[in-house]
Amino acid sequence: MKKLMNAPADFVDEMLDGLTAAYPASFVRDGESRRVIRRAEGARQGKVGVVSGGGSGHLPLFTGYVGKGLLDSCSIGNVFEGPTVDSCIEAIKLADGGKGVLRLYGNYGGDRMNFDMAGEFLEDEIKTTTVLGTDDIASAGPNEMGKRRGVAGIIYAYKAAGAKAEDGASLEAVTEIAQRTVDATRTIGVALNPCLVPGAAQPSFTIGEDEIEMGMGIHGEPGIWRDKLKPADEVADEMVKRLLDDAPKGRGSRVSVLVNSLGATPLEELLIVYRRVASQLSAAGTQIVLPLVGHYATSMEMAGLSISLCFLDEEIEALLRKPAESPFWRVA
Amino acid sequence: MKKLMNAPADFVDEMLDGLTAAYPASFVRDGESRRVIRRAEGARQGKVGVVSGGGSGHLPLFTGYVGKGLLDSCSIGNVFEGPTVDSCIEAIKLADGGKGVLRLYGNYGGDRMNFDMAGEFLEDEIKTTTVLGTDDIASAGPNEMGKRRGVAGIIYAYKAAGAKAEDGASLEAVTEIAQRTVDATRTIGVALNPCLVPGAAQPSFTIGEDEIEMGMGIHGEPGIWRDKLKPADEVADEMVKRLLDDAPKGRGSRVSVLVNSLGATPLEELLIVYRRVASQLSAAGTQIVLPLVGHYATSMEMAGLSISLCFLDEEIEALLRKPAESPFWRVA
Amino acid sequence: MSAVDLAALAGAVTRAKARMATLEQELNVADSRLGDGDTGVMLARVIDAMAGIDYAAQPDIGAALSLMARKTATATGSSLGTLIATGLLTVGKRAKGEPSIAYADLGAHVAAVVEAMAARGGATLGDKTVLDILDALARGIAGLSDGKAVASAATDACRTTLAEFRERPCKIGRARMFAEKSIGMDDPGMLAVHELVLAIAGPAA
Amino acid sequence: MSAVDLAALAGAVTRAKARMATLEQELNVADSRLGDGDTGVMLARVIDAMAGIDYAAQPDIGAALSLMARKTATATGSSLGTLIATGLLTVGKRAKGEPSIAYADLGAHVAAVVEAMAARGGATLGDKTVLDILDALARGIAGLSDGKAVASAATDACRTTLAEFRERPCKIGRARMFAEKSIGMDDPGMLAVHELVLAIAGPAA
Ligand SMILES: Nc1ncnc2c1ncn2[C@@H]1O[C@H](COP(=O)(O)OP(=O)(O)O)[C@@H](O)[C@H]1O
Ligand SMILES: Nc1ncnc2c1ncn2[C@@H]1O[C@H](COP(=O)(O)OP(=O)(O)O)[C@@H](O)[C@H]1O
Ligand SMILES: [Mg+2]
Ligand SMILES: [Mg+2]
Ligand SMILES: [Mg+2]
Ligand SMILES: [Mg+2]
Repeated sequence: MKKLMNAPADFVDEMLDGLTAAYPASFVRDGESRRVIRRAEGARQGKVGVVSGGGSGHLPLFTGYVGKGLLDSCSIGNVFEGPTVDSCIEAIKLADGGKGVLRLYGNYGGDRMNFDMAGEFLEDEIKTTTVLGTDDIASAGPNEMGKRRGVAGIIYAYKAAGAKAEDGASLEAVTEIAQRTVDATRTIGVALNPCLVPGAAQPSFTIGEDEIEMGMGIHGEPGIWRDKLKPADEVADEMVKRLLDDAPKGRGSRVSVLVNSLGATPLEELLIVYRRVASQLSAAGTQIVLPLVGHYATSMEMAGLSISLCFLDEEIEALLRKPAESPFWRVA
Repeated sequence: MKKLMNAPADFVDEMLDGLTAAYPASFVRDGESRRVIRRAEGARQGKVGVVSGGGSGHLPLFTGYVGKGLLDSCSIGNVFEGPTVDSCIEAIKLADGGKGVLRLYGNYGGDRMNFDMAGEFLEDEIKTTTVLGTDDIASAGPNEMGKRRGVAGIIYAYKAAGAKAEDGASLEAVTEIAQRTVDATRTIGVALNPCLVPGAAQPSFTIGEDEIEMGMGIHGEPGIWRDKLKPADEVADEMVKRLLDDAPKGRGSRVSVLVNSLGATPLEELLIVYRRVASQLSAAGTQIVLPLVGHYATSMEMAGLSISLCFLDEEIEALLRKPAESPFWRVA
Repeated sequence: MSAVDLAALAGAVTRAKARMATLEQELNVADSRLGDGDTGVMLARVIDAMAGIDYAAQPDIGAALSLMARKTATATGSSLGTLIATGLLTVGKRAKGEPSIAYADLGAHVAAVVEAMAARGGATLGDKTVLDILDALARGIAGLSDGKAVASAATDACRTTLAEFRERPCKIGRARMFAEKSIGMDDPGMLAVHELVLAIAGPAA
Repeated sequence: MSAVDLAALAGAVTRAKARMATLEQELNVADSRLGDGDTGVMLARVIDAMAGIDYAAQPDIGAALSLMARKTATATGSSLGTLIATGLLTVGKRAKGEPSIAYADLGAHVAAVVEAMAARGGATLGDKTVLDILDALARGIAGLSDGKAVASAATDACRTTLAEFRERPCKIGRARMFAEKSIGMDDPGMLAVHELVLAIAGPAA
């Protein structure tokens, strides 16, 4: 596993320097910790702030979704580690427009503890709420939804909450739609090859030259099964079935689909899988709107992909269609 | 090397089915060969057509740049093979709006022969011109510019020619700006790991676990040197130096930069390299406008990246800034 | 010696840092079986940051521990790192202004750490986390005031608890889905405490 | 037998297809040294397509060759494949309506193929491509009308030319930058012709 990088300890800071150099009109690096990215134009007074954060190594997640109609700011941890409490405090402050701030991030221990502490530090200053991304159906059973990890599907909650906040909604309303969108979203991933945390001696897992692992987490957390590589259609069918079997009660027939590369898996393969997902969903009487195919939430050079379904209600669909503007996700 | 695919022989067709399923508003698959992608809205009467084509395995290149302000249609070959003559004929016909068609594609033997033949077949029907992408400075010396291979930098010519055609310019003027943009563009790549052509028993090249190859082509054509992996800054410095040393005579001080993943190399590494490229260019008195960082021209799961510089004149810069609309490159 | 003073604290950090040379990889391997494989990388970085502190220059043991907490919190936002920061801050506050911590009080301090960590992380005893081994440690050394006795009670408590929990399923965090698969494996956080306590207390025991 | 008829053509394709079982990989390896490593994959596919033709059902040898050209052009747009299609179409047109091609005329047909390929691909003799080996072949068999003589002249010409050009640099295509590095290596297109001529003419020689 080779990386084009300099000193491993500089990986995250140099990546952030590159991000702001490439997109100066979108992103500003801020905070004493230097581990916050916020919108170039700053927080808008009178708007609810939407903040996320998490470990590095998942670009465009999380930082890349700072932008109009999406996030206001984002705290950034080391590769695959939660953001520090200082960076969380700074991200919340930088997102504050006087109407409160929603903390919207993936359900991981470190992230949760640090965002919680940040909220406690700021409780006299800024009203905050929390919604956790919990879309990974492979990480806990349906009876323990709240314990599921957050993966690629969180971007639907970014989009819905971001659009709602842009509309001038209250913190309660923004929080409610974020939670509703998380509740309506399901993701499952399949991994083909591991990635290497910069500086680590070995990849976080090993896998045979002809094996895949269903349900593996975005940091290489163990999945549901490991077996020989199968045809793409067979893999896609199983993933769709698992997602539909886990669908929220009383769901409608409209979904958005995200077929997301974990990093090394190329667009050709994503499209081959998307084609099958689309035909399976349509066979199941489900209508796809606003599909997304590409690199939306990665694990550096990990090979594999994830499929997310966001089961739409009228409001979520309308919010997903509203304008959003980041270099990595644009809705016109 | 593992791939999520079905039968290797179906790789390209299933990929194209996925492409049109995911982006029905942008792409239509057409032609008896079924190997043409054209704009959903069809050719515009009275507009010069801009056609490209090439082997599969480079998405978003070439097909993904069909769209308003870019290409009108694209013929698609098997993985890493030129498009067939039939698909080239069909692509040209489908781009024809009565004002002639520019054939704009990479300088590879098979592509050239087939586009040439297609032009000959159609010579009584449609006026065609040819501009070849020849931006890869590692593929031939400056004394043999015309023999260089075409790689990622061709997208600048797509953009300039596409915008010019959209403006209602003549075939001659569109051809001229395409050639001028090619002449102003330089690319060099570095490869870390190979890719596998679907169905092939082995990757097209092998490389040591700690080696990189400078100047390697997008199909694995041999490069300039192979050596131990070096720090990203050192690699970037050499690439920038080679590009600047090869810069067109009388160039201006404004450039657009494209830092492009060959496939598996993640955005984090692209940004680390971009950061260094930007600082080196600025130290060389060059101003970057309209930078691009991401997956623009890949070789499936090949690891590595390429850097392209497009040396701008006033007209090229103005054309790059005009609107363009494809799922993979949008300028508003 | 009947108390942990600044010099003893510095010595403990030095021994922990030396142990990390090989422990880093062992913890990564343990975490990659159950989690994301980074416990060692993170802990090595945290202990490096602690080793950078000039302990002799600190006004008191409480201040030193609070500074260690601060350094930890700046170095990482990982679960274990954040819990360590929480624990250090807890004892730092309890020992504020004191020149040292008497061995006899150590057990109570560790019990307070367990409580603070449980409140912060939401886990409970029995979940197979650092909490369980720290809880056993607190109980094992409670009230002991002799250095050798503390050291041997500490290592005994860690050894027994690690072995006991090895045969139990993980109940929190990333290994949750695989509760049964986790049987027979050490929790990386518990393993870290076990190894570091042995490295620090070993010479004294 | 003094001519190539439909049955002989079918037989030649069958022998070529059999040879591809192992030649495919050999050509890929040769091409990966100088180019993009796909000569074998492509050629195997093309010859497969040719093997799918019902030769006995074709009206004449010219029609059969033109159909082979068409199948090739539909199967690939690669350099070599396109040149093969060009060559087949050239002979197909020249032999239009004929039941067979006399051995005595074969050399002239191959010479016409070389000319057509050079015009299409822009390479010249001496560049170390298929052109050079086909040119030598055309000259070697020119005027010979005996089957055995044709076969042995063909294999001789191919052998000598491959060996001779091995020591020369590539002048076109993807190996251009590495002209000197290509010394000592076989051009994959030449190698393909060499091996297939041996496979087809071998039994006759
Ligand atoms: N909520 C929690 N409560 C108590 N201990 C925890 C908790 N979460 C994690 N741990 C401990 O931390 C260890 C994992 O640490 P580490 O690998 O650094 O964290 P991360 O999960 O952020 O990668 C586990 O083995 C466990 O002992
Ligand atoms: N312009 C040309 N003229 C003559 N022969 C050529 C030309 N281009 C390629 N060839 C032949 O084709 C071979 C390469 O074929 P192949 O690998 O199928 O093509 P590609 O370069 O499209 O991958 C070369 O070894 C050479 O003999
Ligand atoms: Mg972690
Ligand atoms: Mg090729
Ligand atoms: Mg971990
Ligand atoms: Mg080739």
